[in-house]
Amino acid sequence: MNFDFSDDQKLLADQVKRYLDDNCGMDRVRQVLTGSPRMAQDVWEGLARMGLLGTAVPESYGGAGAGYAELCLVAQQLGAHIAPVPFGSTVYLVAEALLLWGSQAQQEYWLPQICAGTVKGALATVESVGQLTPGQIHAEVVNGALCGKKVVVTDGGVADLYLVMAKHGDQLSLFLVERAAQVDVLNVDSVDLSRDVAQVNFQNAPAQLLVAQGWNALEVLQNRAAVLYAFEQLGGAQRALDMAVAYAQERFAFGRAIGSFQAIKHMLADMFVSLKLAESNCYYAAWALANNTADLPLAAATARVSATQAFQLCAKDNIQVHGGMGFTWEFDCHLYYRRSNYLALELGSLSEWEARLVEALPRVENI
Amino acid sequence: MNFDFSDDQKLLADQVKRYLDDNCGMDRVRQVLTGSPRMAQDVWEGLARMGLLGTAVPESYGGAGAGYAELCLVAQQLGAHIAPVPFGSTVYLVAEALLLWGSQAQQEYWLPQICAGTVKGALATVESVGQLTPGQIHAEVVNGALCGKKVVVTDGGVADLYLVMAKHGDQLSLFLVERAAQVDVLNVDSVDLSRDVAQVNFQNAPAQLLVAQGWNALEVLQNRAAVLYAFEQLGGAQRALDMAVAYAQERFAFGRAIGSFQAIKHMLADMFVSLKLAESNCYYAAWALANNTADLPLAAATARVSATQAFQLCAKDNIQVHGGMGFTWEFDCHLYYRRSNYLALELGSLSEWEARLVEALPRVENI
Amino acid sequence: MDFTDTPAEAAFREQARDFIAANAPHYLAEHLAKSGFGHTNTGEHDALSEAKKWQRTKAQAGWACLQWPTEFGGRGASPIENVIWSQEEGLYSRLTGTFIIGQGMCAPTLMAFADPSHNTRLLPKLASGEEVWCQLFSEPHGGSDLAGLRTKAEKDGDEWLVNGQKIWTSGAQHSDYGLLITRTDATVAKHKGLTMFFLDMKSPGVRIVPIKQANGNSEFNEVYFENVRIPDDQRVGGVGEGWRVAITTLMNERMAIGGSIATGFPEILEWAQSAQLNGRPALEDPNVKSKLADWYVKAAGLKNNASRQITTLSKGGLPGPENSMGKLVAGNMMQDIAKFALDLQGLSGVLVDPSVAEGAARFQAMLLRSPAVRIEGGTDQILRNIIGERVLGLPEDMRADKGIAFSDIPTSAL
Amino acid sequence: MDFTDTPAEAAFREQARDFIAANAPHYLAEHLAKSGFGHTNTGEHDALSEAKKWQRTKAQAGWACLQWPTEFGGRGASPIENVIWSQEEGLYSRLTGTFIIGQGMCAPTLMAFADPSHNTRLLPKLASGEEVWCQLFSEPHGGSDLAGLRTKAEKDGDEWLVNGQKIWTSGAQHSDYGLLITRTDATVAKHKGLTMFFLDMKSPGVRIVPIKQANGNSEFNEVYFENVRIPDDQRVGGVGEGWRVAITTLMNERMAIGGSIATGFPEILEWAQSAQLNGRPALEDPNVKSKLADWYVKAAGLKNNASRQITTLSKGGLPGPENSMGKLVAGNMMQDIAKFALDLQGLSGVLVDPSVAEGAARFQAMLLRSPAVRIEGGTDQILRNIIGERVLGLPEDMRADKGIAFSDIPTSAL
Repeated sequence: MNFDFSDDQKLLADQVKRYLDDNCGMDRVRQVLTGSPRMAQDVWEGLARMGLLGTAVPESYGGAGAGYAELCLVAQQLGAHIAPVPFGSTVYLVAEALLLWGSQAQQEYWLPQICAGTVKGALATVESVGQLTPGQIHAEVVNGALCGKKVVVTDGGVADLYLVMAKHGDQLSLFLVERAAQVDVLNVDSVDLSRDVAQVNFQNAPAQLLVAQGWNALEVLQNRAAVLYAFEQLGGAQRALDMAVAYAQERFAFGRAIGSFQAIKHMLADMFVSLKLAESNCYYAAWALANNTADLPLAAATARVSATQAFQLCAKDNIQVHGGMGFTWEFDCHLYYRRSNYLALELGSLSEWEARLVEALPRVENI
Repeated sequence: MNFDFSDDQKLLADQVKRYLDDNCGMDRVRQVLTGSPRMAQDVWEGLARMGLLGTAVPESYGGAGAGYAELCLVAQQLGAHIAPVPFGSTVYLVAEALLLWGSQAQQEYWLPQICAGTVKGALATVESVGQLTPGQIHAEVVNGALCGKKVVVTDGGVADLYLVMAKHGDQLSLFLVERAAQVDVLNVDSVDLSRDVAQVNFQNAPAQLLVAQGWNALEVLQNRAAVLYAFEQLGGAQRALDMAVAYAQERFAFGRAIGSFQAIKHMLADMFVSLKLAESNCYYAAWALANNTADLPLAAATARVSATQAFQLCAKDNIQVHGGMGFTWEFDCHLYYRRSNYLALELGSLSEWEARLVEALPRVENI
Repeated sequence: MDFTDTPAEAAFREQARDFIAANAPHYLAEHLAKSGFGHTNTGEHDALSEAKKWQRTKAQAGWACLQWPTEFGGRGASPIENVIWSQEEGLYSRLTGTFIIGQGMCAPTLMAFADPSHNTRLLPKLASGEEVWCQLFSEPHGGSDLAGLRTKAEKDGDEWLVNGQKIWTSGAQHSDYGLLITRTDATVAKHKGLTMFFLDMKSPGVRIVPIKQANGNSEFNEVYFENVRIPDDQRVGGVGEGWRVAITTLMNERMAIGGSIATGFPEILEWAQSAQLNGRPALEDPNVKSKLADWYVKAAGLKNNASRQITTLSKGGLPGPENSMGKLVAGNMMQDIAKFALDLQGLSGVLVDPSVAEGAARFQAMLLRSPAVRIEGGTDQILRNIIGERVLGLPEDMRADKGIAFSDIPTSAL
Repeated sequence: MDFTDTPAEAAFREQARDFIAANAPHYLAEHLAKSGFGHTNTGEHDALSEAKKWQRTKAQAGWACLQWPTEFGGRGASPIENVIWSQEEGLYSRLTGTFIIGQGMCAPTLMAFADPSHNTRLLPKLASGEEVWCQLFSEPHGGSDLAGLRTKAEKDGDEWLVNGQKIWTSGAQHSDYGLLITRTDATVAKHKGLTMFFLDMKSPGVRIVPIKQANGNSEFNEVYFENVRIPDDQRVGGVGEGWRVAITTLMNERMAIGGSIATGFPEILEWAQSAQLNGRPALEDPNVKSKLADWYVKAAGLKNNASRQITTLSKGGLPGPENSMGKLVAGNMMQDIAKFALDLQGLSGVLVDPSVAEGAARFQAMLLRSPAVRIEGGTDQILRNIIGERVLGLPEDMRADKGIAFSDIPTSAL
């Protein structure tokens, strides 16, 4: 038994951290807050050069052939830096889907391009307001052509390859759709301005079937991606807590550091507790993901729920600790607050994941 | 418009307070904590002598002929003193039911005895665990004889007259049942040791019909009683807060009064806020009750929900402020904690009242 | 206890209703109804000039600042009459935001402390909306420690020379006057060296810079003072009495925002009454029920508490520090409501563009604006201190800034 | 990262499992399974003698205090082996409550500070359960301010004369020895005048009085000292070093209770998996789901965090102050769980007699016992202070008791 990452894995995390510290600081993030598309192409290319886009992709497809524990640590650093790149969409979702269900031809065609950073991906499922349900999907593929409008596609404005949920005969399936003339993309603003979001309208776009049992496949994919996004949330939460602690130490009011007041100190303690619980749940989930254990659905939902709670709490109360300055555009607090609220909805909302968690709970005798 | 009690009403409250301070202090309450029945007969008789049992009963039936606003203030004082008397069961429930639905004969026979303190009442509805539903009731009256077992009857061990929910033909009705040989009473311990609780088994007990549409009647009765119990909760919450504030002022640790630490101070501030919101909601509900307004169901549920929240919070954190001493039998904190948890379930649980509140909410245009 | 009108109150209500029916800008009604949190919607019409117009209309007929004496442009009405007016004004009261600081906070301070000759000149124009006021209290180095302010005023003959910076000044850009607190003596204890003035916002040396907020909007400003001259007769209260004057302003601030503070409840109720969740009406979901009930009892508690305050006022009492609880409750509630609403919207909840987002993105606007509610005008932490110390009588925290000259108070760990 | 056993670990687990299968008191299993919070159920058997018997059985075969050196009666095992043992001991570990304070808190302190000759004599009997220890730290005037203790020890030749009172002493009535902290000098600063001893609980002048708790039980005692004599060689650490010694004990206390602390989660899950709500399985209710999920992630987080601590320990690290969070999370959670369970039981939830109440009144027992969890061994407030200051490195609060003699520290407002 060993409940920690290895020294090699920590070394990788440190390399990623140093790269992002140097190339994706808050100044770089702020450059993408307005305009479209909202991403840092240079950072993306840097990540590709470091081989990070293919962290968990086999070497035969141009990947690094490392594992999911490593990918979790990369995610944590991206989250800490709120890196404005389509990493999750491309790596956790599209590359993962290809690895899980792609034909050999599909894998050989797409994965090397993804690892090289020349193809970006996006998942397109949502068509209306509310929890995603099978009945919500009206997009349909007939004779290899997709018609339908997806109203919120994360990284939809920068994607070259869409992973689309659509009706196909009498079931829902997942399709691969290349960006083309039949794909109409309209960027929209979201709560997280460091993230590219688009409405994507498919009008007879050529679509390749990836997996027929699309709804079940989506759940499998979401369980895996939830762990990786949870590490992004963890990284963001830690950074928000660090910012708040630093400010509480240096800001004086009433002749004392504000962190010496219990009201502030105890708020920070509660943020720490929330983060630490999430972190430990994420560690377990990283192992479950890397080893594809039978309890991955529960481990993933647990990591997801607690990481969402932790990031939302830390980002929100980081503003509170900063007081008025925390509510200025100039301070970085809002960037984390915005990201925390985007990630909370990214793969389905907290209440959906709570329900998934409870469904995955074993009988009490086995806990 | 005038959102306060009148001076006369406040005078009455003050008289009740002084009587209870003198005759129903914590020493008196503690005398009833063990043994059975759990009530202070002397206090009961004192309340009768002061005419308080008939506060809202017309003078023609031996009451004081005052109103419900007055009765609310009496309830608040009883709650503050956690008086061990069957006041709510007798006055808010049985006397009210007689006033609402009793035949003239029933009213003339019972109400004077209730006002005089010679007849105590109890409501008997619950037969199993969980929310009370029509399907839960198996007790049945056939040919004027009641059979069935009620498993939690507040003040059931001291009652002379039971108000019983039972099947009657194809509907549920409320019946009056006198204590008699066919009524088997077994005292049981509850979380609130200052309160008499019993299981009551009716075996062919003579039952008089009070109201045929029993389920609807019970809801009406509960809405009215909820306001009165909310005032008891308010009184208890205020006393718990007062105890905590006094202790925080006088107890020193680390060379300072503990109330000077923000951790304690802010906990007390949150208790105050909860109490103040409840108090204002109760004031409105008192008026709605006294005037039988159309929005009484909403006003009652609002008072009930917020008073339950306030008493549970204040009683719980009163222990926390007292630290270890708050968890001793010797200190009075637990008496309020126990009462707060009993009252939270007395007329149905918080979640039931939350649901009732939401059902009573008007369309948003009318708020 | 009586939550209904007396005959005199009913008559007054009738009068108010008639005036509004005859004079209110009904063409704005549908826009005003769509106002979001922190935003008054007047459609294609200019918000400021519409606000001034409605205020002037009211003032001319004696329906502005009802409780003020008539010589100051008011009506000499009772607190209850004022409430009745507010109830009747309804939607149109959303136009009055521009005037709240001047009428609700500055004016009571002037009435209590300023020279009567100023008051007869200034207050009627404040009542009629002709002139707008702002409040220049907060500073970058102050924050919750309001009395830690550093803007300096030095006596120079019959004038004072002001240098320094204020922050979070709402409406500075369209204000005619400002109520300004300064430090006139840094060698005495923190609260003792302060002095209050009012100044013409067009004075030379006043520079106004809008602050871009975390939510992208700009409701507030920084205001810089460089050798700004203020005549001594614009002093409000004595030299060194500024803190006592400021307390009056702040008490009135809590009163002005106390009862009518936005909570987000009507919005989430409307949503719940119309939305579907898992294929059934959202209102049937036990989780939704539980949260709605909890939020409703808080919103109702604040409303009912405000009613009780009015009775206290009409009996000659003063607004107590317990009004601090309004914002404490509402700020947290609004943040929770916004988060819950987004949760129920799923991934679509991320959209903030009113033209494509559900409900014109009002919950998203709340999400991004509500963190400031827990900070502006006193943080949650400061409000709990006030309740703990001034309502419950608990001893104050140990103070590092007590009994020493302002200039000796530590300002950093170094 | 690997949450499964290595081959060596698997072999160790097999060994432990075999021992337990062959030697554990299986006749107690069904009773132990029904143990409630704060109560070990051994049916008709005497709990203390059964506990001692199982402990002796384990000690004889080298399965007691696994991480201790063999000369002290342990096995010299690794932290991970210790975890494996605990997992396998399962239900029967509920018998070991009596020994936790002695083995988990007193023993590490003795190993670090006491005379080796004492240790070789005392520790094996502690390991085997032959002798029981208690911890005499808390005092009525101390509370959260543990170092504010007043029990006085005065040197008298080769002995110390002890007078004073301790409180909240768990197990004093069946303890053979106690670890006692005293004040030996009131003229120096609070933390400097303390000295630690161990004493024979049968010494003349020791009087033990059980405390009746708010829930009606008596788990704790007051212990009075009247001219109790302790030989100087029973001093643990130097004169005036008592605070440093106590810190060691307290760190081990948090470690001992950290990972395995009761949360109430298994109980509420079991309830939810079997109960009906509004005519449908309770698990289908969105409100129940939301609460269960929230509680589960906390319980799982504590468990996973404890696992990480074990890895830290097995790499030679020390238990950090972040273990303070275990009780902070669990205490509040248990209180919430109890309240929610009662809510769902309706009026029947008030019953506390196990013979008539739902689920043998276990949630009612939690309701009445859980307030103490948020207090005992460090209040929520103290734990947040520890996390804030010792984990996050925030500056300490201003102190009224710093740099002055203990006897000069204010103890009341007068």
